[in-house]
Amino acid sequence: MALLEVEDLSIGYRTRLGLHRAVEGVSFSLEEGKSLGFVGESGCGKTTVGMSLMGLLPRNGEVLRGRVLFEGRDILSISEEELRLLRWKKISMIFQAAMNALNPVKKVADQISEAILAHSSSVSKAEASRQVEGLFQLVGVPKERMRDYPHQYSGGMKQRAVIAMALACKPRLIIADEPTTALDVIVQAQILEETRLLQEQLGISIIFISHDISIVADVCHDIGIMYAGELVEYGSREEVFDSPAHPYTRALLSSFPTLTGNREMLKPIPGEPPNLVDPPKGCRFRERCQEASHECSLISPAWTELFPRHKVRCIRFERKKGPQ
Amino acid sequence: MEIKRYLTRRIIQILVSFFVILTVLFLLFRLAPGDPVSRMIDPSMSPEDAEHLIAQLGLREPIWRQYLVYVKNFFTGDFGYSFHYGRPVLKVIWEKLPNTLLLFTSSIILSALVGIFLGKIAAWNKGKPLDSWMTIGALVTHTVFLPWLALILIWVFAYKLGWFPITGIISEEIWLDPDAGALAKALDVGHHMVLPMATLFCIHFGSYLLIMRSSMLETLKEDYILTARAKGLRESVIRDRHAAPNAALPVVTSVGLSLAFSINGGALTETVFTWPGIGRELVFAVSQNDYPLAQASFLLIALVVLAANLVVDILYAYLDPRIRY
Amino acid sequence: MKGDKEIRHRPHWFEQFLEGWSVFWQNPLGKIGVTLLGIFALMAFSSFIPPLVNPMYHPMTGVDPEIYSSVGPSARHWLGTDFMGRDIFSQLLAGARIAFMVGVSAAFMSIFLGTAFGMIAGYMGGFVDTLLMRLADVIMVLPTLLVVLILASLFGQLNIWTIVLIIALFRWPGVSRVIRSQALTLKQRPFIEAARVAGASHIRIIFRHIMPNVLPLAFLYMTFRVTAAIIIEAALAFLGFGDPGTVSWGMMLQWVWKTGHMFKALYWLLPPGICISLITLSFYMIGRAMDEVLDPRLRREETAR
Amino acid sequence: MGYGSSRSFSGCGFLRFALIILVVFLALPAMSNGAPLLKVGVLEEPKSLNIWLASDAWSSRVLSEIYQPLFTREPSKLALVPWLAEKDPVYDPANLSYTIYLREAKWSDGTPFTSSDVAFTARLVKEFRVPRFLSNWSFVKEIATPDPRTVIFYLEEPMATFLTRTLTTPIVQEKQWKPIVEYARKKEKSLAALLNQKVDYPVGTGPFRLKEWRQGAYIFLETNPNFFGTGKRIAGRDLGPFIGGIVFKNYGTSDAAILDLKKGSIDIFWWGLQAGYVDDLQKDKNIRIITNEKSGLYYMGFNLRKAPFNDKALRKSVATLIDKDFIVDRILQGFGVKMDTVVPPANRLWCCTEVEKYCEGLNKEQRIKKAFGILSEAGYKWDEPPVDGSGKVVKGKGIRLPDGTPMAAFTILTPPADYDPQRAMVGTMVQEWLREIGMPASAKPMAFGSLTEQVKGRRDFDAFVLGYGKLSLDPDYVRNFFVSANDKPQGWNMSGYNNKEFDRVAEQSVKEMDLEKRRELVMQMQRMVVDDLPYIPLYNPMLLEAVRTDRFTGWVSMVEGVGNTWSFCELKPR
Repeated sequence: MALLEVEDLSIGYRTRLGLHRAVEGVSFSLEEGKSLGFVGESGCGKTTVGMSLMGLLPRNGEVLRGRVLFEGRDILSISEEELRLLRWKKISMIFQAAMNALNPVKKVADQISEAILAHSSSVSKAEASRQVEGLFQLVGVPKERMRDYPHQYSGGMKQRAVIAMALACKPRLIIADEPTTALDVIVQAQILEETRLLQEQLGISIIFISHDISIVADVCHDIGIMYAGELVEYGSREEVFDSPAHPYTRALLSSFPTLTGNREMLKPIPGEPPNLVDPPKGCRFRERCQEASHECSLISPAWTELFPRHKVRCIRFERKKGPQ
Repeated sequence: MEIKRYLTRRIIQILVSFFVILTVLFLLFRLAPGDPVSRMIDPSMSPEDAEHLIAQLGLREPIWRQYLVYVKNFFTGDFGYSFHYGRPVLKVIWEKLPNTLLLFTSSIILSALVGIFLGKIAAWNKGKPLDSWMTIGALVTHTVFLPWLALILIWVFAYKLGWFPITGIISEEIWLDPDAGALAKALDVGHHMVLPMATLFCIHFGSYLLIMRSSMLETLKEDYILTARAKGLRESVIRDRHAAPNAALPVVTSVGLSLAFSINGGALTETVFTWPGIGRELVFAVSQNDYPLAQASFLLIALVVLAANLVVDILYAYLDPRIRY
Repeated sequence: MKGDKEIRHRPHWFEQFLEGWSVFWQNPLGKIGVTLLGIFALMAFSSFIPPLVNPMYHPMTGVDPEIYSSVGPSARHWLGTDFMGRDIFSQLLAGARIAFMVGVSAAFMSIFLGTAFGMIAGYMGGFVDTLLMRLADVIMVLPTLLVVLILASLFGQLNIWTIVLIIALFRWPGVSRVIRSQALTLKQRPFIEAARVAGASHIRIIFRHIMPNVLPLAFLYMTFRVTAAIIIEAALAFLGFGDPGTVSWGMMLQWVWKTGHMFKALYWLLPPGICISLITLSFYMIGRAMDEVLDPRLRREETAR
Repeated sequence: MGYGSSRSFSGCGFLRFALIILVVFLALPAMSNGAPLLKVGVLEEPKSLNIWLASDAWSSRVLSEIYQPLFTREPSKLALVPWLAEKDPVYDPANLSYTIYLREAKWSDGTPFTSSDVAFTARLVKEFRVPRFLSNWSFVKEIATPDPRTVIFYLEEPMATFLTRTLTTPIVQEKQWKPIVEYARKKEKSLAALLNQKVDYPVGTGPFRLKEWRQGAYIFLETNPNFFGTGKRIAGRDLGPFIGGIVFKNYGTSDAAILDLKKGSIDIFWWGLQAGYVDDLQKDKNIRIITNEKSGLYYMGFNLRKAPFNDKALRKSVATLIDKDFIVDRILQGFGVKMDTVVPPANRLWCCTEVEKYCEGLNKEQRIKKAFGILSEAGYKWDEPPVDGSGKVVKGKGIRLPDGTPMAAFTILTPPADYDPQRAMVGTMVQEWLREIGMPASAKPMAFGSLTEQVKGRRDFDAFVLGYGKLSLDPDYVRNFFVSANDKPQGWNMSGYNNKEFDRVAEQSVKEMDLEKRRELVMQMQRMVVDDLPYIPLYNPMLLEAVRTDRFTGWVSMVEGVGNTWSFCELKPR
């Protein structure tokens, strides 16, 4: 059985203007020790999905539909206290904008040992401190810096500290939300590499959230492309990266430089994502899609399985396959 | 090294500010109409005697010489003699200073603590009735007219219920009683302090609550709060250990900034409750035209505010590790 | 759809105002504040009526020919009379007028000074900036009430306009700091650069380009200054240093306190205090509600991350 | 105290705290040593116990129980009686000398009181020119002390005030003051050095001596075991003191003091009550309200040196327009008397009753008509006269002086409301009355110091309302206030009154040693003043005091109130 199974997850935010449907009918599953990447522009709902997996939706957020099965338990229906115990112990998180993820008035080591102490009452403070030391070693931060405050760290060190923190309770799943966005390219590459190695060493499952498809492609086994709250393409790294099917995926691929790729090819995607309070009927990408036809505005595209581990939601593929 | 340089700069700034206040005050006091001696003479005193007294008090020398003497005296700690007490001004103030500090600091600290605590609770329960009631309550206590509040407290707790004395700092019954111990005397002072302190407390805790509440709301939006929650920490731990310490920092600054405002309130409270402190002494000296006393109390108050601002800066640096000047 | 078009024809500032007003009015604080303020304004306007009804209702000089001491509320005197037989209700109405006068004019002056100094300091920078801001620092640490008190005693009894002026002179630094930082950021904006390149004079840039952008903020600060001015005037009058020719609420409190009526004449002790407290509360509430209109950060609380 | 009662307050820690303190209070042991203490509520604490500096009411109150004069006034007839002196002074007109025999008395430190103390006091005042005291001693040429119990004063000229004023000033101890005097003499500013000397424990001859002064709270005077009067009968009164001492407790506000008086925490509030308190206090059977007349003068003064008030007719019309009944009934709430001359009616010996009463018995319309008559006769004109053709009173407008120029706006200076609400209010009301006839008057309260500077120092003013609450019983001030020699900066003739005839009579009065003859001269002076009106006498407030009667009996009423040395010496615990 998969470690994590998400079925038909829909999430909305209540706002002044109405219900903002941030995530619509997202389903996926993740095996133990595997990694999955979600890619999309900001506001596409990928972070919301990540947050919902930990039960950390903002106050005005609400799960409208769907199930999230973690180790076979639906974490959407368990109590707040059970959820709290589950967090970090089983599922931890590497946050976007690591500089803000650390409390500025607490020492870094304390913030990590705090997580350890919160989840195992048997661990003494000294023991927790030793564990933190080990974690620092693991992520490559000099242990002399343990007693420092976050603002004394460089960006890369902070990111490493955040990773160390995510590993503190030896979780089974880590959700990494834009872990490297704010870092310069060199450090970014280092961190990604280290993350990948750690994941392999420790056998942890990772959900990787990024707006940069090349990063995800470097690290993940599977990739999901999200647009305007919906998953539009889903498949193994090789499939999605090497033979993208959805027009949006292709646009994404051409709008980002790869770490090694050349920059001349870059093309921004024209237009803006639709308003999700009142989402348009039919395909949500159609207004920005160069290949859109009249039909796209009438029918919401359904999943089309291109290969056993590659599916897409685009009417063009439905048409190709549909009438067979 | 950095902090040393910062401190030196701040202290120089404070000295300059202080010198400006010193000079302006001198000019105001000398240029104003009114005669310090006129209230010390009765109908039978001859004009020659009056003139003699004026000369004796040094009020007939050229103004620039008076100024030089004034500055020199100030830096040698000589504020002159109070016309009315006939004693060095510094001694008069020195006797009143502890009373003011006792009332003022204890009420500021208490109201800051309570304000921070309640502001935290209010922000945590944002949108619930508890929050609304706390916000409205804080607004009301913050804007209530202080002297009037003092009178109402007197009316209710001293007049109707008779629980507290309305005036002064001690009761002579206790202090004249040879059997009364230190505890009884301390309790007596505490008993007298309740109403004035309650007045100052009411005025201040509201603003601290409001500042803490909005600061806390800002803080709760920070990523590290999400981190803390994701870490599976208990809500109370998130609130008290992660959000509150960060949110309380602006309150510390506001205590410093609002000090001038608080001192106005302190003077009013001391006057209404006859608390023998500097604020009341200043009001009194001003109405008696006791120049040296009024001048020195005002300077002292200005100095205290300036120094307190410095203390707040240092405290802030101590509390917030990000700030290293 | 038709309506949409009409709205588009409205000038930009008006639309902005409408939007601001709707946010303001949604805020319960703003609603309560405006309502309270409306009541006080009504009181201030109707303060002219009682003396017309009967000279004995003149707040300062009118006395009831049959009453020689303070008596409680009656049909003839809705809130009773003071120790000389003057009507407390008409004094209360007159007090509302004084409070508005003092509050609004002192606030206006201090905002004017603060905005002017703030813009000049922020725009000019350098020596002017340092000088003005140091001056602001010095003034800021002085407790205004005590300063006015000292001036009141030195220069004899102050009349109400002198008090207003002194309050204004000592309350501008807070505003000027905020305006200055605003002006500093505006200075970097392209349109200011453009104006400067186009050869606009400093005065023109300050008044045409910077001022319109800092005015809303200045207006917000004005509401807080109004409360400060009202409180200082009332406290001054309470301590006996107010303008004796005017009937202000602080003065009424002083009378009830000094003439020994505070324990027996609750009908006289309560109204002025409640009025001072409520009028400051209403301005404060309006200020907070306006803060929300002007500071979109506070509005974002409820929208998605 | 049970759990139940504290639980009823639960949820409010503040109240619980209060309750705990109350409980502790009830458990405190009651006072238990000797005769009970008299507790006196005062408004402020003394500024200083240095008698040469202390000019405020509160210091005088405390010091008057410590330092004693040679002669004092007895309460019933206000006659001078020997106090530290043993018998009446012996006057020798030949060499202008007074011989005084001293009582056998001791200072509170046990050392004997001698004639050299008296001589020392007089010489100190003269040498240092001590303000307030100098005028009493300046005419004393020489002092001889033939023996420790005899003092002879040689005067430079006959002086009526020697008996009434000089001999009633307090005497200080040579032993205590000699070192201070020697120190001060060496200083450049010797007077300042003397005045600024802190006196922690004043040594006196009075019935009480200082035991403890806790700044900001109370002053405790204990009974002086060396008091010369104890057990004696002076002026027909048996003196104690029979109480253990006096505690002066300062309250700051009348409210607080009155509340404590009602609770029984003090036995007397030694300060005039506001009329507002009277009704409430009268309901308490243990509290007695005592009304006494004051030796005071509250008046409106004019600047006679310049227009418009250099005109007697205008001053008379103002006197006519002022409604003294309104002032006494409303502003003073009935607790005061109208004054028609500059000597208060309470001072029966010196008060002249046969003077013109300008506004007596007139209503508002009559007053305006009468004033209109006076002014019209003197040549004043109006654009719109206050009395129209049909004899109806209307609002006057555009008053013009006899020379045809419009009357310039003038101000009536008054003390501020915090200093004396009544005088400030009188100024406002006078302004209104004068405006009715068209005079451009405006009342302007100003800080007391600025006011006296303007009136006495720069002498640049139109009119003012001032008052004296504590005039001496000797009427020499009538001379001081109006004699033309005192019309100079800081001089006491603030109006600039200049009348040769008055000057002559006044100088005669001060040298006249025969009481009846002097009295006639003083009456003559008063009539002149009331006719010329440099001052319009307005009112003399009554002194209202409240005492508790449940702990002590024997309060002695006197012109300056019930709080006096006689009371404190005669009070007996119940």
